[in-house]
Amino acid sequence: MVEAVNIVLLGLLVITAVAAIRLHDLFAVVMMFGIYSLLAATVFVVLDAVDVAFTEAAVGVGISTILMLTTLGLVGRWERRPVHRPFLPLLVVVVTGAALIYGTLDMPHFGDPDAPVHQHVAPRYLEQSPDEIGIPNVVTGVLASYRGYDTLGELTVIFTAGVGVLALLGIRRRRQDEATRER
Amino acid sequence: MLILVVTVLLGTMGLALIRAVRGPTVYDRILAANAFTTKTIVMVTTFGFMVGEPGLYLDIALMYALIGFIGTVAVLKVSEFGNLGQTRPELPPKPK
Amino acid sequence: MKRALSLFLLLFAFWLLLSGHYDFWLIGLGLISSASAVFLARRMGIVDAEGLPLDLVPGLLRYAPWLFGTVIRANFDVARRILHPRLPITPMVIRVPAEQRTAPGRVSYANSITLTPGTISLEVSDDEIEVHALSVDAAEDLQSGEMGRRVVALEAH
Amino acid sequence: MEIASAILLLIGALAMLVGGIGILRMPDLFTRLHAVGITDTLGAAAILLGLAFIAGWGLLLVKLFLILAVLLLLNPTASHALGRAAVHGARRPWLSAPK
Repeated sequence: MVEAVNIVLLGLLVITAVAAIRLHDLFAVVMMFGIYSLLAATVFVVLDAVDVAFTEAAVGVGISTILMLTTLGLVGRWERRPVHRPFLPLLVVVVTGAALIYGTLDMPHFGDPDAPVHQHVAPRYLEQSPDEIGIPNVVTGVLASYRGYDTLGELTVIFTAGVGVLALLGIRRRRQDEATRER
Repeated sequence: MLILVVTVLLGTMGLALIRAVRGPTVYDRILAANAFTTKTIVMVTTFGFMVGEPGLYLDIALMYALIGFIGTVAVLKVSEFGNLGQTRPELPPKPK
Repeated sequence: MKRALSLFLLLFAFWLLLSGHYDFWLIGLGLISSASAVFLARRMGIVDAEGLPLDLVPGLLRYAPWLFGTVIRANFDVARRILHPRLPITPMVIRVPAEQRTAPGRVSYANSITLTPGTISLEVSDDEIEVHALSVDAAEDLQSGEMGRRVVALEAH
Repeated sequence: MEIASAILLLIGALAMLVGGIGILRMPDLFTRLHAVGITDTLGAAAILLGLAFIAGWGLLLVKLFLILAVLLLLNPTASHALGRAAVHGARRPWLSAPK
């Protein structure tokens, strides 16, 4: 039953993606992306990756929607006609995708308990982290303590990216304020 | 029973998605996305009960409800004012 | 100050509910985050009769069951219209007077109208609400004014 | 208890289905909003109440009611905002001929 739910969700995901590509009203595309994120988050939920689902929902449905909408305020609502035909990029993408799929054939089977990932540090995190750190959620414990410096670095990157995005999105406002003052 | 409910909910998510794909106006798509969010919330909750671990899934459903609403209102604000309020004049300060 | 305190208690109760872990350290963090949320809300000036309509709560206990019954009846009516092969709908836009004195009261009225399938509030002004009704019956139900009277009573408490 | 839960779940599922059909069948945006109203009120409420019967007393029950309360408070607000934005975006509702 869980597999069936997954298949249906993935089917809906494909429909949403195709619809998002075919639409030319970028505003509607943002709506489709909202649905897409929600579906992706639900797929993560069904796969038991609850923390990823939280992140996907918060970032995908919440923040990206708002950022994309603010961008639309800057660039306008309608898609421009592409200048050249996208056959070469399509070829590159298809070849890369095929290579990646070929690469997954060597990976351990999905959910395999003997996979290397589940042999090395994961058991220790699962067994020891409540005693060693005292944070009820294992994922939070790993992110905030065992890999604390990693997380700090990630936060720096995200903060810098956020500053950059805000700087880009803020340009228009200052100009308009000046324009109204001059008028 | 729970399986039936999850199946029906997946089906109606599909119906809402059809409306989102067909449009025709952008408001219809927003409406479809909104209905889709509601159905996803209920589906996730029911799914949690179906696999016998409702606690986790309820938290997620609750967060979907809150975030989906923020998303919808942000979208509507843009569709009405053209942006998220950057270029609107300052409101007068509230009297204390 | 009373509102700030009740907001703090509400937020902290919500935090406890979602946390599910009750040791000293985590509860302390919850207290700190609720307190800072209340502090920020006070600085933004949104802890007032509109941001936290506590005055409506006692009346709500009497209003909610009635609203619930009305909503269920309206649901079955709209469901019948949707499933009917000829789709017997007569959409119309009407205006109903909003006699509520306060903004939270008017918002409750407009939200109750929207919550009832068959009627949707489109525009709320100071003394009127513009409503889109799905059928003549739904419009007449609303124009009988019972819901409006009950929301006025909700405010009076 | 089980029977009550099953009945509520069934009603909720049917309401969701009817709402979904309504979203497809209705002729314009505003009439579709009414169909969404069904899924948001009766559909969600009946299913969540049906689950509440399964959950029994405890934290789960409180959270279920919290989700229900959030849905019932926020969805009409979103519907109203949508209708209002559509009117301001110069979408005139499709009206029936006066009798």
